[in-house]
Amino acid sequence: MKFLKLFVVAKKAGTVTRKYPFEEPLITEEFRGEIKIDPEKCVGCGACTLICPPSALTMRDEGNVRLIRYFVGRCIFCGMCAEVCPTNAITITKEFELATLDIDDLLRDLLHKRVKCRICGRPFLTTKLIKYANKDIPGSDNYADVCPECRSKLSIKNILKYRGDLDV
Amino acid sequence: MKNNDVKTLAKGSDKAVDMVLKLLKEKLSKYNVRISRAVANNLIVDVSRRHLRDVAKIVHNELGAYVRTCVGCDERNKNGCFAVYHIFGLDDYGVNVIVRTLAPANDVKVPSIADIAPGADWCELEFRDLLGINVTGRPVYRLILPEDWPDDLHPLRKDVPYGVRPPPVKREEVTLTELESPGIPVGPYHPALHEPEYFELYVEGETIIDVRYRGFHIHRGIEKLGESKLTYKQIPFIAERICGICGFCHSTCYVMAVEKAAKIEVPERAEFIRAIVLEIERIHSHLLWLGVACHLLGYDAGFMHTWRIREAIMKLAEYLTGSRKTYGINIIGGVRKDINKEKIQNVLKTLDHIEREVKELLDMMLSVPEVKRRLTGTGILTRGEARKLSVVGPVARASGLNRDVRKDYPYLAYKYVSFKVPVYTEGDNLSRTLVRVEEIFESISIIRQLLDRLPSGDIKVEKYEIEPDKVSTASVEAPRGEDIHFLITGKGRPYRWKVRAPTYQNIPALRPMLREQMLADAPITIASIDPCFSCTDRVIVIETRNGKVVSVKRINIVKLSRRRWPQNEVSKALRSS
Amino acid sequence: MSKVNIDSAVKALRKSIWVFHLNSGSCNGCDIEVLDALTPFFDVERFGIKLVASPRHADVMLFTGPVTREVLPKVIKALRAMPRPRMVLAIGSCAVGGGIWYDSYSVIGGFPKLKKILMEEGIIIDRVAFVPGCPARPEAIIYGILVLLGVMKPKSKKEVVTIE
Amino acid sequence: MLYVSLQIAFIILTTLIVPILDGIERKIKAKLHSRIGPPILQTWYDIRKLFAKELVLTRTAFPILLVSLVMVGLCILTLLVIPAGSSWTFFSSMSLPLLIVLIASIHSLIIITSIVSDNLYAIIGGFRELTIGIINEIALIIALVLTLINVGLGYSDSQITTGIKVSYISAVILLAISSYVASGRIPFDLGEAEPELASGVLIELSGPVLGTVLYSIILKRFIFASITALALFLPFMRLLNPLLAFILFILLIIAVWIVHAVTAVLLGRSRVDIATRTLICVYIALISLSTIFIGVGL
Repeated sequence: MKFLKLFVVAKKAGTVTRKYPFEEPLITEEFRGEIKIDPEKCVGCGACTLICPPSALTMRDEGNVRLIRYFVGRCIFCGMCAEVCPTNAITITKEFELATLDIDDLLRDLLHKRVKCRICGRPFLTTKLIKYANKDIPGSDNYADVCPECRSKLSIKNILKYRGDLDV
Repeated sequence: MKNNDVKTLAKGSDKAVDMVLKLLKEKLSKYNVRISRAVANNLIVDVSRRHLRDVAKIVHNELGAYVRTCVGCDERNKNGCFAVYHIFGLDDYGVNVIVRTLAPANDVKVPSIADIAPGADWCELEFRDLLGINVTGRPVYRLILPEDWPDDLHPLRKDVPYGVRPPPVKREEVTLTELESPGIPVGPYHPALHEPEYFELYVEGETIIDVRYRGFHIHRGIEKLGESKLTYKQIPFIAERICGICGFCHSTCYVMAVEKAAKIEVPERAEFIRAIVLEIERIHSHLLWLGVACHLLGYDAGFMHTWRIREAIMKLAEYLTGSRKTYGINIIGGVRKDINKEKIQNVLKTLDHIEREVKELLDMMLSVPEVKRRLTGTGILTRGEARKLSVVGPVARASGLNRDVRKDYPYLAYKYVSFKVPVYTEGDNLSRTLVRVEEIFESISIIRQLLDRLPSGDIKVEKYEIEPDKVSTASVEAPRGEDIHFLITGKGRPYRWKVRAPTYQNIPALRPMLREQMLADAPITIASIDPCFSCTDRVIVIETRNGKVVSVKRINIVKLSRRRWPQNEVSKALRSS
Repeated sequence: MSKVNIDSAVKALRKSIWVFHLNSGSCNGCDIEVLDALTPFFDVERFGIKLVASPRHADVMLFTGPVTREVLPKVIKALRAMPRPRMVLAIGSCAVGGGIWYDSYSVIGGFPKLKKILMEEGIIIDRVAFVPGCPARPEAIIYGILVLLGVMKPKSKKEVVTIE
Repeated sequence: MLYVSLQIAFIILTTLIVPILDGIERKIKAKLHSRIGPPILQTWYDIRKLFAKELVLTRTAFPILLVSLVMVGLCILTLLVIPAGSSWTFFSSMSLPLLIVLIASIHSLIIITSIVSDNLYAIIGGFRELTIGIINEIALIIALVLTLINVGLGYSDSQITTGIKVSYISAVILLAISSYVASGRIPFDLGEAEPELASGVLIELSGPVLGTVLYSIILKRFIFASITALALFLPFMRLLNPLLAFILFILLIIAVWIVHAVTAVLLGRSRVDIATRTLICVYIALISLSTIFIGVGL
């Protein structure tokens, strides 16, 4: 007859239902929700896109624009991106009310301007990334607006010039 | 070797490995084998194809090793061969014996050992499907890949690029005729299974006479993904998503395998935190199972109340790790989140609360007449069958096999705590329930001990190097049993990564369990192994007929029912009354 | 069905929503959260939501998983068996965007890709709501259903920020 | 005239309140589960929605719709035979066989619904219902007869005896058990057993057809609650004013319904062989007890 204890169990517990959405959800302070990328701080280096396990963060270069795209729909909310971000531009929020009727609503795009190479005119890094690099490595301004390809050509040229092997 | 020596031996220690090495050398002296030590508690036995069966016989039957799994590997770019690794576990010593056989690329076949060690049945078919290594001396059929998958394309071969996706072929569906077809898709979608899996139960009246399992609906190609796209650091997160219930076991298992291979010294504090989270996961999983079992027995009050109590554990998990499920705190070299004093206090408080509530609830639940009657004596798995199939976890422990990875292959911080491994001998659904129930309380006590002894220090090491070509294994006692990851390191990512989830080893045991049972008990019996198909299927699926669980044609069933039932049932009932 | 018809049909459902749970190869994480939403702490039955055992009875399909190759024909069958208006709640990263395995060899890659295949098969899906989360927590699922039924306005909007 | 109008009121009231009673049952269940549960009118909303849904005409939907409509009709007829708390006027010696025939046909119709279907689950469910049904129907009929013998199988009001005897109590217990079983609740809802049969007999139905069948099932539950209530109420019925008796009778039915609802929450689902065995034991014991009691005149 112990099964009658259900009355006791139910009475002790009372009604536990959280009346979400009319009441607060059951989240703790540690919960990891959607990430927010601070456009002020983001330099467009793409470190987050390399660590992101499901490729929810992707990077694409098109013309003079670098697109950092965060697709919430594929995000696994692991927060690794926030850990690797060199400028701490990524913060983990507690947002979980992300449901939409249109899948495009789940895209968060950051469009970075890319710097054109002084020599060949092809766009390469983002403006902000170059600024960020200059801040950390003084004296790199000289080559800052030269793309890696031209830069290596340039340095070879300079070395040769220095050694006097080449008439320029 | 005397039994006493074995008992006092520290399992998995260097001494134990040396003892096994000596033992193997002695036993295998007639055969041309090379025995070498690999990392940690692993021994590699290189054997030619000719002697594979003899060696397997000795290791499995004479030394009493359990089949842990077998792995195929495409090593053509290393030595021009395909390799097959049969992993045996000597529970008494805590040592793995990895039997390696090579099959040259122009003659890709190995002899089967499934008749010697039935536990190897599936994994042989698995490497046949995924790597195209033929197995001789046994019936073969496609197990893992979809039916429309081309015959000559083996996705885990290294020359098959990651992105390959042959277009789905419109299958000639073997539909039943208008009269026979129910017209409604039921199984693989069936309320008793929360995942798409397919059991064909052949029934006579209401008694099951045979079972056919068609699984691997959830094959997502995780191993290929790990070997060709992701990096070492990203894999813990995908490993966690092998299974949404026991995911942390998988990620722990993976990081442990890498750490062993790379000889990374993980800080003790991290080992404690991992063990704590593993036990929290076990409590949540067992409570979840208990609830589902109640639901399957039609006792919804039990379901609701166990899940109500479980909610506190879910909250606790989120509080400690940041996510309710798929915690995401495991990384190679340690963990990402620390536990502070305040958290310890809260955990202890929640545990006290849960312990009290679960006790009260179980008292009530197991006294419900229908629950008790339908659990007792149903779905029996004898000790002999259990040993033969090398079953793991609560299923093994309910059938009288004292197997627990936490004791047999000590890992993480389990060596610092004392706990009991519940073992029952009846092998029925009730024993499997009781094993899990007792484990809930053991886990609570383990967490308390671990929190009490939590050492201070770092929680991760950042600097490490992973050398390629190291063979390593790691195993974790998941809520459902032994989870084992096999790893060969490569450059930047694993060269071969194989996951063997506990359910993989337990599903074949369903056949003896379901036979001669009532149809009504099939759901609870299937559930009693706590199947986790997404674990099992990491790689796979098959099935021709559209889902129907009971695949006896309508006409037959009506006939059968008329002949055998209800008259039969009624007369039986009358007789017994 | 025209748009107006769907809207009114959806409105009629607001007080009684029967759901069928369709797992297309998910890891179980979302599935246990779906079950969790039924249990005392969240208790979706207070909205009149009931889990049914047959797609024939269903008003809303709770769709989880990235659609593996093997389940594809079965998923199509289950969706076909559902009476109109067919409403789908795609739950979790896998169902919304294909998850980690979105481009693996045995995965179709989430509901949006499945929808295209369904169109070819002539199966019309009247309305879909996407619920991100890995796994989506029970509250997120409740929120998703309310969005699907038009009770709540979705908060998420596409964001495009241009940085100089 | 009063009796006729009361009987009509009874039928109208019943058809309207059964969805609400089901809603109350769900609310009670939820409370015992420690949750809020659906609104009281939920079953009403469900049925209303089902009638608004698309009618998917499978091959068997039409016959099932017909059968379920007949079933609702039969249920209403049965309600006509149950005296609404007033007198034996409608419950003459002819009423008893009529009641038995009606109950039996309601059950066989449910079984027909499932056997007409192509679905295996529905067929297995149907056979389960049949097994339980055969045993239970016999017990139910014997219980009805025994109860009436105890209260004095009467042709008119005057023949109803009022004293309570031991044999009466055991007969009422038998009737209470068999009508609970007949109401198709856990542990005896084997035909719809969700875990193995995916709603069994109901699996193939949808929209308005499902709505009708669900409605007839709750009507059936009401009928069996009222049979138990009737057996409890018969000895006192004559003593009361018809209107008061009517109200008390309705309240008693609701009380029986609530007892049924609570019992269902406390138990788990049985299995067809266990259920038949248990029921046969219990029934044989109770029937022989009642017969002995009547024999010795207790």
